[in-house]
Amino acid sequence: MSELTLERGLAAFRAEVDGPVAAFFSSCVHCGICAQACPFYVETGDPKYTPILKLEPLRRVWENDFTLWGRIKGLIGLQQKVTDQMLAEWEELLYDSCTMCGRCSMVCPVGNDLALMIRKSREGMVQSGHAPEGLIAASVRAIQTGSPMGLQWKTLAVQIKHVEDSSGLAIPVDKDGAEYLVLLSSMEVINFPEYLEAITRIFAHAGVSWTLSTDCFEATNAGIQIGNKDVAAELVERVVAAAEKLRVSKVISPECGHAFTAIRWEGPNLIGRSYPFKVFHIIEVLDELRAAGRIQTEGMETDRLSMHDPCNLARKSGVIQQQRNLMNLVAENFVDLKEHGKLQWCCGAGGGVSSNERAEPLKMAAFKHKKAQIEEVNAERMVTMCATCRTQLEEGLEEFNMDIPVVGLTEMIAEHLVEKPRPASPADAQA
Amino acid sequence: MSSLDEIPVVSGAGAPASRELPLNGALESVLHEVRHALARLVGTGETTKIDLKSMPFGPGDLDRLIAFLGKGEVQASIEALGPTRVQETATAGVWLVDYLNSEAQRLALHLEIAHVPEILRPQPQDLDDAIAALDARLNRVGGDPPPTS
Amino acid sequence: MAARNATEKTLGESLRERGVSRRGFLKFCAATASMMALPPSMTSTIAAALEQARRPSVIWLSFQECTGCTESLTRSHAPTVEDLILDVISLDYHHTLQAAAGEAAELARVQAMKAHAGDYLVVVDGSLPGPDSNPGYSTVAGHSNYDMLMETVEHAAAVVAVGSCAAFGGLPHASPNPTGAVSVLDVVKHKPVVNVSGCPPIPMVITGVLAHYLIFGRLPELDAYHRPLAFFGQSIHDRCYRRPFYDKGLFAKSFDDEGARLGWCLYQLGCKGPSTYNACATMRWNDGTSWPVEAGHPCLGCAEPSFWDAGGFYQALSVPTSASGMTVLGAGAAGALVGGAVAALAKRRTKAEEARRQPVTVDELEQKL
Amino acid sequence: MSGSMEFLLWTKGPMFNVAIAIFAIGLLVRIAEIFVLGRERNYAEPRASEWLPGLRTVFTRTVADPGTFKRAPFNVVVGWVWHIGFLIALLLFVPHIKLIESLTGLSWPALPNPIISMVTAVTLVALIATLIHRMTHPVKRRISTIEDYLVWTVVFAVVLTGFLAFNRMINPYPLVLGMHILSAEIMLILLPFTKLTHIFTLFIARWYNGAAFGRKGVQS
Repeated sequence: MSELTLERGLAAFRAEVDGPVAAFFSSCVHCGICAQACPFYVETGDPKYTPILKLEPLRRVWENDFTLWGRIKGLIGLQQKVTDQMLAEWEELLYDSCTMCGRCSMVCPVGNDLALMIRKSREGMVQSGHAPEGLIAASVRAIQTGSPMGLQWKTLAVQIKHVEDSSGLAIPVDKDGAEYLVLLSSMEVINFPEYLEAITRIFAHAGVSWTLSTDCFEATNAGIQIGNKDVAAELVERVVAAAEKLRVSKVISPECGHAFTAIRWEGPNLIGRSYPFKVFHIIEVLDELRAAGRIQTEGMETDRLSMHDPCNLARKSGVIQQQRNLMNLVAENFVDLKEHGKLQWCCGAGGGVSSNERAEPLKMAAFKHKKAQIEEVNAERMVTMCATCRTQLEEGLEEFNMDIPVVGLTEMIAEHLVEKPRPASPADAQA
Repeated sequence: MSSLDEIPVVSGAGAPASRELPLNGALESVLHEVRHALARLVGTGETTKIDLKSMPFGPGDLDRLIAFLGKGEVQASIEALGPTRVQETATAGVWLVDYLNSEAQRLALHLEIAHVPEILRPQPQDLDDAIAALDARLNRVGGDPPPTS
Repeated sequence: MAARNATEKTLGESLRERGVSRRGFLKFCAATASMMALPPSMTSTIAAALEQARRPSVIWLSFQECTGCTESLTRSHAPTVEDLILDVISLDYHHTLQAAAGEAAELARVQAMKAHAGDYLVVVDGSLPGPDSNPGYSTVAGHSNYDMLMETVEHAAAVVAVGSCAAFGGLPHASPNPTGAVSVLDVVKHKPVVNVSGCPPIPMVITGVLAHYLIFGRLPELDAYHRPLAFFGQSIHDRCYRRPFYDKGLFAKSFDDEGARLGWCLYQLGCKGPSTYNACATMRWNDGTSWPVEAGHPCLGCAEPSFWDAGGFYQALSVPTSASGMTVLGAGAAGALVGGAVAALAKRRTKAEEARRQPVTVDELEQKL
Repeated sequence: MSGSMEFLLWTKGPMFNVAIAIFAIGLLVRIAEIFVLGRERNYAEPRASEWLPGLRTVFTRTVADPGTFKRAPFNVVVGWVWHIGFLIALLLFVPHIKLIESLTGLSWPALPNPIISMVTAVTLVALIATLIHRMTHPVKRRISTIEDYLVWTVVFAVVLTGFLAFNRMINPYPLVLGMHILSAEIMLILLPFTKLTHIFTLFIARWYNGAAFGRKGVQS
């Protein structure tokens, strides 16, 4: 029976070395500024969480195998080898203390994209058998059941029924030729069912043609988080197959950060071809509808609101202005965190950290930076657009006994929709 | 040679010397040295000689220095191993002593800060010789030499 | 001591014999101090020493040279203080200047060596073919330069190497040095050697060294290159009257530009003054008339070793002596090839590995749970 | 005979050729390594082109964002000071310009020498500060390798000998000038094999960074 070995790991590390990686490692001067961008270092003060240090295994593979200098060193026995023991030690650094938020990539003076290299390093970690149990379990469940949390369609079907009952609107399922295929995340389905109702009402309000797919409703991608192309590609293939089957022209990724980068940026490369459809985050879609005048709202939130940009959405996908446009539509006392947008701070839970039970203390430590940011602007409520971030904010604020509720932006928009006379429906009749 | 002399030599740094011209670093340091030497002369009677040939002067610097120092009341000339010209400068106690060979080429050029330049004073041995020579001449003329003590 | 002959008389005596008065002697001492770059306050010390100094015997050997050094010393067209010094030394052998010729000349050398064994000075101008090279490149009276030098210095008190050829090998030593030329110091190890470098050396420096020996009975203090510190202690640059322009960053960029007319620093025109140690800036040439930098020409660095091979005379001091842009281009191209090959090799290996890549399976993952 | 002048001529002649050849070979090795590896084709639909954002990042990354500046002011300011000082002394000092001109034919105006001397003094102080920072700051101490200290020593030696040579603080001058040229040559030789490579590769790294973010619609 085949197993994950150091040799497979090293081969995977090697496969990830490309021009940018070579340029990045050639340029690092050990200035240590990346540490100042990392919530794990900033909040623990432990220098081992310095981002560039987390990349030491990949750096060694690059130097040993891809540079003339490394080869010369090899001839005289000066190479620093990557060992199984080293990788075991680095597991904590590459998984527990990194959310791949990419903030270090934004501040590195020589321009090193460290987050990209963490993502690449994880390929080698998985192949050498050094991934955290929590992420392995999530990946196995995702492949086997279609959802990292083991959620089945039948659970979602119950949810759909609830929403249809409470909103009086029909939720289209497997509607061939719809404009949008809507994806969900298991976490939303379980923790934030309001989301499904909110988009149902907004799309009905704006007259959007959309559908869910019984073949694939899950947008999240455990393969991206654990860092394995095989798992990730399999999960992307399922989305692409569902979208192609229903012949939709657009796919909407839900309020989940990594799901969006997975399907939007990594997906085409994982399956090795372009999509016959476009991919949007729900916030992009909502802002387009707003800009087109297809969303009519009434009333404003009056409390002091602030917003948390999910890393995957803002810094790593360029969706920054859209959520602010939407906030201004419904909130009159909105104040941004001091550092936001492309330079926002991670909540501490992304990149698989939240699926990695062992990392719980570090996750909470990293959150302290977000907490400080929130306190700095005296927010009364936080708005965000990622289920993982939202869960982390809620848990973290509770941990520190702060009475600051967290809401999803899509729901908030839905609450301010102007009521329109709707076509008669079974739900109406019941009301 | 006369044809060479007819070629006009233009030197930017060596513009016409005059008191009003700003002094450069080399000249200024010489003048400060002179100032301190004068103070020493007044205080302790110590005399000082400054060798102007060993100064890293630029073109025209020497002329400018001499012009700056000006001319005093005393001029003297010594004929020994060629001429030596002594000129008191406008600053009392500061003498310009120009040692020339028989072809009027300069052997050395000193600024001497002293009451009287050394070369003007008779040498002690010459004074001894002078007494002896005078005695000899008086003897030849006749009569006893006067008592020496 | 043998009977008093010419060299046994003190200098004071011989000067007075020539009718020099005490004031004249004082003047002579002042001039000597100036020439030796000593402060004027040393005049009385010099006077006292000169009163007692004896005329030394000097043997002057000329090897691979151009006679420029001798010209420098003797071509002043009027008697100067240097002449006075030369007059009081006993120049017993100098084949350019002496009246004797042929065997008589060589005999004079041998006699002087015998008569003043242990006391005479040897002055050398010109380099000589080294002991390992063909002696035929330069001979005097059938003797190789090397043999003659070694024989003559055997009983000498000291050796004065005059000019850059004798001091450092000079022009004959310049690449590719066909005669295997060496300097005096290269072969004379057991006698004190003073180098008076320069091409030619400043005449006053030559006589200054002789005067020093005459006055103090010993050789002057020397630098690492055996040059008298009194004359070679400071660089041209440090004593240059154009130095303020260097400090301000004002440079002549060509020989006829505004900077050249205003007398700005000649660094960019190749002046080697910063690395050249000599007394030109203060002693000047042609009886103190001027010196190269004052005349508007950069210092060639003629008083330094290997000055012929130290790069172009008109190239700035910082310019490497031989590298060119083509070296860089060639090396760069070679590097690109090597680096490209290594990376391409690694890449190909990786691609091959990827082709054999085992996908991660659920089973494999589950083993780790 | 082996003295300071021979030493100077050796550094200006044969040693310079060796250094410049190793430098050119080594550097091109490094750059070839990067470009031969290249990048995989990217199938994801871009939001923007890569070239312009890449070029922008090449320049903008020179300045730290305000937050980073606030969190690591010493790192940023001292790093800036010595880099700028080094570049001014390297590129705007007359003898250096003449050297570059002799190799490439390119030349440009220089700064007055006293300014260069002052800038060099400031650079030396800043370099000492970076060393102290490296040895005392927990992060820098943790990530520093022997190479970091070696490179610091070489860079410091270049600037220090340059300062001593310019101010003629060691005699004889050919000795100190030779030491300066030799340390610069050691730096050239080490450059392709150490982090000094960043002098050239940082532009490639920044471009890749800016391009990767830029195609996703973020100006990094």
